[in-house]
Order: sequence, then structure tokens, then C-alpha cells
Amino acid sequence: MFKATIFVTLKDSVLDPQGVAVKGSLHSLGFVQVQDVRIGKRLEVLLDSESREQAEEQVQAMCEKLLANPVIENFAYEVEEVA
Amino acid sequence: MFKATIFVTLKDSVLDPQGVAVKGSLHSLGFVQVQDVRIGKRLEVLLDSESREQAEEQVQAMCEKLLANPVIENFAYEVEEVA
Amino acid sequence: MRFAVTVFPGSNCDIDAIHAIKDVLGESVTAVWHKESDLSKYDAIILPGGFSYGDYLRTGALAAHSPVMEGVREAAEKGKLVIGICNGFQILLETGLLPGAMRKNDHLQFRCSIPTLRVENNETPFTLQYREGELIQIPIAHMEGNYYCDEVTLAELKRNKQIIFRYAGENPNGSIDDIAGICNRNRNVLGMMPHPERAVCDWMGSSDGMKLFTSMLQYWKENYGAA
Amino acid sequence: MQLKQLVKSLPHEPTPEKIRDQALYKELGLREEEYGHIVRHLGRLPNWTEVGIYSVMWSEHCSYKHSKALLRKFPTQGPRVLQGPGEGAGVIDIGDHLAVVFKIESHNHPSAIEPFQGAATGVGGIIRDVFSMGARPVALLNSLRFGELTSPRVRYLFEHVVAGIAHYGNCIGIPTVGGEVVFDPAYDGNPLVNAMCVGILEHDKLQKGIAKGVGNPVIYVGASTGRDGIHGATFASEELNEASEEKRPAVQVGDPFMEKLLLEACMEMVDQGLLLGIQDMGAAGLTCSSAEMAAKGEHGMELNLDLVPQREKGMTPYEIMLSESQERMLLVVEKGMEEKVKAICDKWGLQSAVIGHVTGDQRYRLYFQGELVADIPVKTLVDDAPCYAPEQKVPDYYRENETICPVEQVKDVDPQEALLQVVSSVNMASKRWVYQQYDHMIRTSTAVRPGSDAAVIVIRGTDKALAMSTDGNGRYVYLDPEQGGRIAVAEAARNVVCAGAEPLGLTDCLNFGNPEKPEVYWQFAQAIEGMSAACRELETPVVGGNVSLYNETKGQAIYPTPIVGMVGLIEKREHITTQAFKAPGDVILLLGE
Ligand SMILES: Nc1ncnc2c1ncn2[C@@H]1O[C@H](COP(=O)(O)OP(=O)(O)O)[C@@H](O)[C@H]1O
Repeated sequence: MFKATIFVTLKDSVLDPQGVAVKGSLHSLGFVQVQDVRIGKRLEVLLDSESREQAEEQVQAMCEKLLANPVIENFAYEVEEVA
Repeated sequence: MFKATIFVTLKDSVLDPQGVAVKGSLHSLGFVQVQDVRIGKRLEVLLDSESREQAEEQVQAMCEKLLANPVIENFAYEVEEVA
Repeated sequence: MRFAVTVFPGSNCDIDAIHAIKDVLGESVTAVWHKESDLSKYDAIILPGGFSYGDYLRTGALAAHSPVMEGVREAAEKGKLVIGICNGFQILLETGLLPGAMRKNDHLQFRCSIPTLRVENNETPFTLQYREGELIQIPIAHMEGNYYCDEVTLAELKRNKQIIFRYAGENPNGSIDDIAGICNRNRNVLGMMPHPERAVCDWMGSSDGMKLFTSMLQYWKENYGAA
Repeated sequence: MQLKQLVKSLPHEPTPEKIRDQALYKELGLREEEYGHIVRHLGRLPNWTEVGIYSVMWSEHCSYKHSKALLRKFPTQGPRVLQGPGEGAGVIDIGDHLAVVFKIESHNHPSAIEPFQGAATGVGGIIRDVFSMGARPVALLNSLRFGELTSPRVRYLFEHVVAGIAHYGNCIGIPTVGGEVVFDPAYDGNPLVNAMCVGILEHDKLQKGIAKGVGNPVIYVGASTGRDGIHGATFASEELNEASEEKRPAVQVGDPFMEKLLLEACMEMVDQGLLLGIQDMGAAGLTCSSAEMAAKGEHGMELNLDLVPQREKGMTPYEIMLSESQERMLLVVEKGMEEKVKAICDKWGLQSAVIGHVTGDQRYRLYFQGELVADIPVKTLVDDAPCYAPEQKVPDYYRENETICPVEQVKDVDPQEALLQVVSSVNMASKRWVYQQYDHMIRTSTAVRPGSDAAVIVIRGTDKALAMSTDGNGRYVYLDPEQGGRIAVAEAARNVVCAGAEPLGLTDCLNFGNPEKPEVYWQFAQAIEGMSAACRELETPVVGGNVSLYNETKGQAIYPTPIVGMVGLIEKREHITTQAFKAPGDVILLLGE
């Protein structure tokens, strides 16, 4: 079994309305040192693949097809073998 | 300047309807090896703190106060110094 | 004119679209389940609002891979009329039939209201009965209507007059350039956040959405003969 | 004990003897004498699963043990009433072979712990109550109470409750057309979140939560069962205290998308006439739905818990039975109809499983890994639930108030200043911030949107429309529970009349403090008297409702807050009226004293 941890983040050029709002809330809570907040996703996918290579290929394909939107997002992932 | 990368994930026992729906879609796209999907958040917070210790303290407090909902979520973070 | 309304798991404005076409416009309309991929029988396809697949992951993303979207793509290529309303717009973006992407409203809240729109281009099959610059009232109801595209795409949208509707008063979601609806280069695929099907009788609060549907009808009659 | 233990106890659970000796039943909210009843009913010591089942069935939430006697005072009959209290929701005839189905319910405690999910699942639960009657849900309303907005905690609760209500209703596609919000320090630690759903039913589609026909299959439909919400039902019957924080993981997460699928699948089954009985697995989950269905049908039931779809590994019978996972329904169909049910579920991508069958012996039997783990006379769970009539006492504040003359105190107030203060208070201010987060137009039948007295929904295919409103004023009820109760009913009726409707009937949610305190119980009894009197006068029967007791934090009770959800019928659309002044020169009339 393999576990892929996938990170989907907004491209730097895209304004992140959620991040802006959270930054505002943090400031009003007194965390004035906060300069910037960006919010992305962290997905954990458990895969019953034959090999690490196969798992990685599949994760790459999933990200391209579904998990990230290339117009506004980037993705990265790590795959590890689990029991 | 310090950059904190914060991961907020649903507690294991809490239902993740989003993960269930994404798993279904991955299956119908042919990724039948997928056993489980759980979706959480990844936040990047840029902090103008005096020291790493201070930054870590602040991040811990932010998570407890705002960024994670202790009733249903766990959090973890890493802090690194950036230029 | 033969209309189809696609139904995804979680669609919920499908009945409203059907009601507007059948009972108010008086045209034939069929609900098409997301597993069907042959839409060749229909002249116009409506992708209705709602929360297809719960809007999980990204709004419209999971629905974009449904078999019915094959049929929608084909219909669009053949010059048939395709309109995506709210969640339907989001699905069209995710399939790439329209450019750009959708983000959460800048105030992070769901917003339901009846904003004023300006008709920016009345030379499309969907707007030919409106005047250019006409102010109309069409309800919105969404969490993610904050339209985004990069500058190159925006310039192109402007150059080709693909921006069809803009919010004329307050922008309710933070969309770039106050965009409320855009079409493709061929003018036969329209995506819009406001719900014209919710503005087809005065008692609903506005009947300004009616002309969108009668425009489609007029266009079809003029270009393809009988209705 | 004579009868040898045929019923298994699981190795890691406390033994029946230990449950007795260490009074472990008390942890589940059962009293010593209640435990005694259980032993008598079973003729032996109950195991852990059985104690758990009794504890939820006999909790305030399921059995109304402190309120049943008083609730009987409500007038519940009327020429138009097709179904009074006792089922998922009340049903009133509106002609043309149509009926209106509606109910209000509280989700106060879950919302105090996790406001977004607590409020969202409250909405989900009340929707299931309505469509399990065979009705198509067409509108949602709510009634909310919070402390003062100056407190950050209150703002957090307020924002997240509203967002949670919006999330569920918007996603499932039912318009939220009305409601009310009041801020008062009395609700500081204990917000109230009451949600109401209204549906439209064709007469011949009326469903009941009943199990009958020996050998008929019992079918589980919807989301898998996890450990969520275990103890929710008993939890809702306890005061909030520091220890509630410990029970936090008990809060369940809602999935409106799943409920939309469940709704459509159930509507299809109703249309095809497949169902003999249907009941929502809400509070107390599988236990409450199955036991009530069996008891109502005068039948028994056997369930094999291994067949229950499960989300988590290693769940015990206790956990499976008490789980409050959302978006699940229990069905009983004619033998042979299983495939048809499955085909509909498959179409909607829902899981379904035959988990047992109806029996003729009025016993409630559960099997787990091949062993019998519970065997209970089913009627004892429902009909033999304890019933209390606690002591009543007129509170001191009430006596003291009798000697005060409030008119004297306001004599010196400048009316102009007072008016400005009143219109600028949060309680009077526009609630647009709230209702613009709710999709109130979906289904394109909302003729009067939020912002007027009552909301109006037109009924397609007819010239008719329904007006609806939720109202209540805790401060009035606190000052004079009997009068306050009357006023709540009258206000709701007036709102509905002002929309052009004739009031048909109402549903109520009685939010009170700890009934074991004599002063609180007096308020409760008085309010019910007042409400009943107004109902009789206005000929608006009570066709359903909900009781939420123990609304206290650190021993301090909220204002006694009965909420009334009134529905009225508008025969012709041209009769619909709204609140706003229409044109200059129109005459303004003042009716009444
Ligand atoms: N929680 C709520 N949900 C939906 N609508 C609400 C809510 N609170 C207030 N409203 C709407 O705002 C309007 C004014 O509410 P309120 O001030 O309580 O009026 P009234 O005193 O006339 O009952 C009503 O139309 C009501 O339906």
C-alpha cells in the first residue's frame, strides 16, 4: 500500500481571497506580525498500487486530471510505502 | 522573516464527505487503486517575528485560536526562517 | 426548439430551469441524467445551478468529468446553444469550454440577492432581445462566483467582446472586472453566475431573465428555421 | 436471575454485574429506579448494549419523560389535520389532494459545541423528518437566540451557526425563507438553534414510521455508520458544563450532498409505492428508528449488525446502535421488493443493505458476529418509558415583578430618543446580513422573500400559496409564562394573516431550562397553558413539535423560549400581501386596540 500526500496551492499570481480574509482575522486577534497568508489543500490518498513507480504515475495523472486546476493551481506530492 | 507551513487535517474519526466524493470520482475516472482520500488544508503564513521561538509560539496560538477547529480537526506545523 | 437540462448528482436548479422552459417559455425540455453522453437530439443545453457532487474539491470539478459533458462538448462544437448557470458556469470553466476559473466570494460568504447587471454585448444568441447597456435584475445565489482569469485572457475576452454581463452596482463576489457572465469566441456557449430562470415572472421579483430564453428561441428560428 | 444469560456480553465491555454494582448506568444518564425497571422488564440484568439502548430510548430527547403529560394539553385535532404529533412531522390538508407537512426541531447543544456542524446537521435532521413522511420539502425557516454580540464567542457562534444553516439548505436546494434572530444576555452560554422545514405532500403518498408484516426486510439506506454523535441524544438532555467539552468528539458532521441523494431516492421510492414504513435515523440513530417502527407496528424486529454499513473498523454493537451518523434512513418494504429499492439506490449512488426483518413476537433482537447481543420486549423501550411530573413552584422574581409598575419607570423617557434607540438596536435592525447568506429563491416558488412578516411559497399547479413564520419572545415568557405563551402563538398567527393567509396550524419547539427545577417546570407548564389557550381560540392545532430542556450553563437557565412555527393557507395568489408601504397617498389604518 502506498500513501500519497498531495499539496495543491494557488499560483502566486492569483489573489487568494480566503488567505486575505484569514490574515484580516489574525490581525484583529492581535497577531499583527502576520504579513501574508495563503491557503491550499493537503490531500492524503491511499493507493493499492503494485510499485512506487506505478503509484507516482497514478498520482501525477490524478493531479493533472482532477485534483488541481492548472488555471489557478500548482501541485506537488510525496509518495511513501505504508503497511 | 519566518514562514510557517501549517497543516490542518480532520480527526480520523470525523467523517470527511469531501474525501468520500473525491474518492468516488477518482474511481469513475479509472483510478480504482484508490482506497481512501482525506482532504485537509495547508496554510502558508509569513511572519515578521523576532525569533523562531516567538514565531513558533505565535503559530501555535493562531492554530489553537483560529486556524484549526479543535472539535473536529488536528493541526501540525513547521517554521523556517526566510529572507 | 428542443432543450435539454443536464442533471448531475447534487444539481438542484434543474427543476427551475425545466419550469422556465416548459411552463413559461412553452418549449419542449428533457432532463438528461449525467450518465448519458448522446445529446444529439437537442438544440440547446442548459447546465443548471446547484451543488453537483456537493461542490467538493473545487466547484464544478467532479461534474466536469461526467459522461454527459462529452455530449455537451460535441453540441458546443456543432454550434448548438449551451448555457451554464451558476454551478453550470463553474462546470464549463472546469471542462475548459470557457476560459478562467472560479474562486470563493471575496467576503467568503454565500450571497443570495437580486443584483443589477449590465448587458455588455447584445450580439449573441442569448442576448439579442436586450439592448446594449440595458440594466437588468437577475438573482444570484452562490458561494463561489469570484471569476478569475489572467491578464492575457482578460484582454482577449474584452477584445472579442466575450464579456456578456457585468455587475452594474456593487460587485457581490469580487470577480475580476465585475464579470457576471462570459461566452466563448463562437458566441454559442454562455456561462453566467446569475440565474435567469429565477427571473421569469414578476412575482419572482423580476422577469428580466425571460428575454434570455426568448432570445435563444428567436436566434434558433432565424438561423435554423422552424422551432 | 432465573433466566440464564442467552444474551452475550462482549469481552471488553463491563459485565452486567459490574454495570449493576458500580451503577455504570448512571454514566449513561439512567437513574437507579429506571435501571430497576429495565431489570424487571428483561427479567435479568441487561448487558452494556441493552443499557445503552434503554438509556437513549428513555432519554428526554426520545421519550419526553418530563414533558409528555403536559404536551397532552395542546389541542391537536381539527377538521384538516391528517396527522398530528407522533410521526416525523404533522400533516394538514390544503385541498386539491394536497397537504402541508411541517415540523420544527432544536439543535441547541450541538450548536453550542460546534456551531457550524451543529446548525447544519440540525437542518439536515428536520429535512429528513419531512421527507420521511413522503413530502417534498419546499421551505426552511429557523429561529435563533444568542448572547450579546459584544462577546467574541457569541460572534463566533452567530457567524458559524448562520453559515452552517446556509451551507446545508443551500447545498441541498431547499430555500430558507424566513426566521428570526434575537440577541440577549440570557442566551450567552446557551444559544438556541431551532430549524423548521415545510413540505408538500400528495395525500396518497403519506408514509409512516412503522414496521409490519412478519418476514418483511428492514433496509438501511444512506451514509455509513461511524462513531459520530454517540451519546448525542442523552447529551441533548443534560446541562452544558465544562465536562461537555470532553464529549466534543461526539459532534457529527453533515453531508448535504449525501442527503440530496437520499432525498431524491426516497422520493422515487414513494412515487413507486415501494415503502411500508420509513423513518429517519436521527437522534439515537438506528436504535430509536428501529424500535419505534417495531413498537408502532405492534411487531418485533431482528437486526444483524454485521450487515450495517460501517465507516470505521471495530465498532461494537453499542456503538453501531447509538451512532448518530447523519443522512441515513431505515425502510421496511414488502418481501420481494428489495431489488427495486436497491436499483433506485444504485441509480443515486447510495449504499443500501438489508440488515434484518420484521418478526411477529414483539421482541427486539440484535445479532453481532453470530451471537445474540440484545433481546428486549420492544414495547418496553417506547410505551413503558418513565414519565415524570416534577414539582412546580412559582419563582420569586415573578412574585416580585407583580409589585412593580413598569409604566412609571418609562414616564420620563424622551419618546424620540427612545424610538432612535429601538430602531438602532441589533434586535430591531434588518437581518439581511443573515438571510442574504441563505438561498431563499431556489425552487422558484418564493413569492414573498425574507424581510416581510411571513414568507410565502406558491404551490405549483394550483392558485394556492402557503405563508409561514417562526416567532417567540423569551423575555415575555419569562415575565409571564402564560401570557407569553399566548403571545407567541398570536404573533405567529398575525404574521401569517398579514401575508394574506388563514392560519392552519403550528409546530412548536419548547426551549427551557432544567425541568427538575420547580421554577423552570412551572414556567414550562404555564407556557403550555397559554399556548394551548391561544391555539384553541385561533383554531390552530399543534400538529408536531419538539422539546429542548436543560438549556442551562453553569446552573443558569435561559429565558423560557417556546418558538412557534405557523403555517397558513392562501387560497388565491392575488391575496398575497406584503409589509411594505406601496405608494404615496395610500391610507394608513390602525387595527385593534
Ligand atoms: N434567522 C433568520 N433566517 C431567515 N430569515 C430571517 C432570520 N431572521 C430574520 N429573518 C427575516 O428578517 C425579517 C425580519 O425579521 P424580524 O426582525 O424577526 O421581523 P418580525 O419582528 O416582523 O418577525 C423577516 O422576514 C424574517 O423572516
